Amino acid sequence: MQITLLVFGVLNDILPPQTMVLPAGADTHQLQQLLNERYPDLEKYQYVLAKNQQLIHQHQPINEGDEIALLPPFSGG
Amino acid sequence: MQITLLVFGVLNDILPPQTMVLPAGADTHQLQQLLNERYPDLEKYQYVLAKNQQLIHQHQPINEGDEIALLPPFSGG
Amino acid sequence: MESKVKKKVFIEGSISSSFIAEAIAKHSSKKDIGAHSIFLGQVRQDCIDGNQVAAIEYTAYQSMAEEQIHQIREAAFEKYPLTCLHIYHSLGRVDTGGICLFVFTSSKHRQAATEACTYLVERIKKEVAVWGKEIFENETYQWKQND
Amino acid sequence: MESKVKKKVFIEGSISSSFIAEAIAKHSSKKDIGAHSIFLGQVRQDCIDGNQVAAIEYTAYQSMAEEQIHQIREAAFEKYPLTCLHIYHSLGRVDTGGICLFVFTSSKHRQAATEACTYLVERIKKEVAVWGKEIFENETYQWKQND
Repeated sequence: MQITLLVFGVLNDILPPQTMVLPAGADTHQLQQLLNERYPDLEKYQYVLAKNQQLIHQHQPINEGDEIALLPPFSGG
Repeated sequence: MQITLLVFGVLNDILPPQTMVLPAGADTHQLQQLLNERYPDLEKYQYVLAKNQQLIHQHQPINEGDEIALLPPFSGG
Repeated sequence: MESKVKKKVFIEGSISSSFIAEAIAKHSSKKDIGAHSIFLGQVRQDCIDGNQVAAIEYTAYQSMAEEQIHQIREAAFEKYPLTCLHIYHSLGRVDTGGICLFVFTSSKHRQAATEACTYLVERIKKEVAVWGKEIFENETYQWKQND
Repeated sequence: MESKVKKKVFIEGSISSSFIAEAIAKHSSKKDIGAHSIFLGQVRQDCIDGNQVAAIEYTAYQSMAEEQIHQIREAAFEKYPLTCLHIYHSLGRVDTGGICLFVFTSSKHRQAATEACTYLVERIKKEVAVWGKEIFENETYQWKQND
């Protein structure tokens, strides 16, 4: 299945936003493992995930077409 | 001796600002008594006195040329 | 620090939004400021016993009030790490909807500006020799009382 | 109450003092307002390891941030008796001295406007999907961190 990965703030220095193909049935935990393998520096950063513009508080299944965003601590204002 | 009496806020409805002649040696307590005699409605109102632009916290002697002001509760802003 | 100069406080009539905008714009050259806090008092169309307020007419014991505000400014600069601080109050008639009080504080970090602004507004309303007279639509009036 | 409409929040570049003045002026027709509280965030020329900040470049996860601000607005209207409430945040580059955040609350009595304004600023800085990148004079950068 295909998803959209968005990347914000300092994480732009580590990986680009991208369209990704994940194995069917993958969840956000598997996505993070995959990203850590491809971008080992990612493990050094604190960030939370949003699925379809909603912060997620525990790992969740991912569906075809989902928009997953990696959000480092906010620094607006 | 001659003093200037200033009047503010609601007290303008009771008495006008004026130049007053007081007996030598008069203090603010005597001034208030005199004003209460001339303007009996004044006793109905809460106010404090300022002598030469300074709030006074207890009665004080008055000197020639002093500016005494009657200040009802402030209501700026 | 501009706390030592006694500044102009009173403005005849309402305080215009362009005056406020200019005050804000002047601070863009102060590069150590990170936060501004502004309080604006606006004259409300209160309805008292069926009479609508049309305006408030402000009078001050001006020489005393200016000295009081000067002292309050000094106290605020001692209490909070402010970059600057401005206070303007109307004199004379301000119609409903008009701005009658403008308090403007600036600091490096937001807490000082925000807290100082509230501190100033409270002290100004309680302690400064200014009086408001509420003028009703029918030309009667009553003297304003602060809470 | 205008809390039900999702409002424009993001502004490209710095927020001008004339924009702020217009926002203030629009409220002169709201005759039940007695107090406005305004917070302005201004970009500071911080010096970090000898490098001076020249600008902050803001990015947002815009669809998410707009929804977050909408929720924060709703919460403020529930918590405080406000007449109205406006929030604007910059996107893109804001040079030092420029205004990047404008929070504007209005109420009948001053306490609601003042407290709501502080409440909103704190929540916006902590909870909304916006990031600042501090661009130094020498073209290097670092990602801003809020306290």
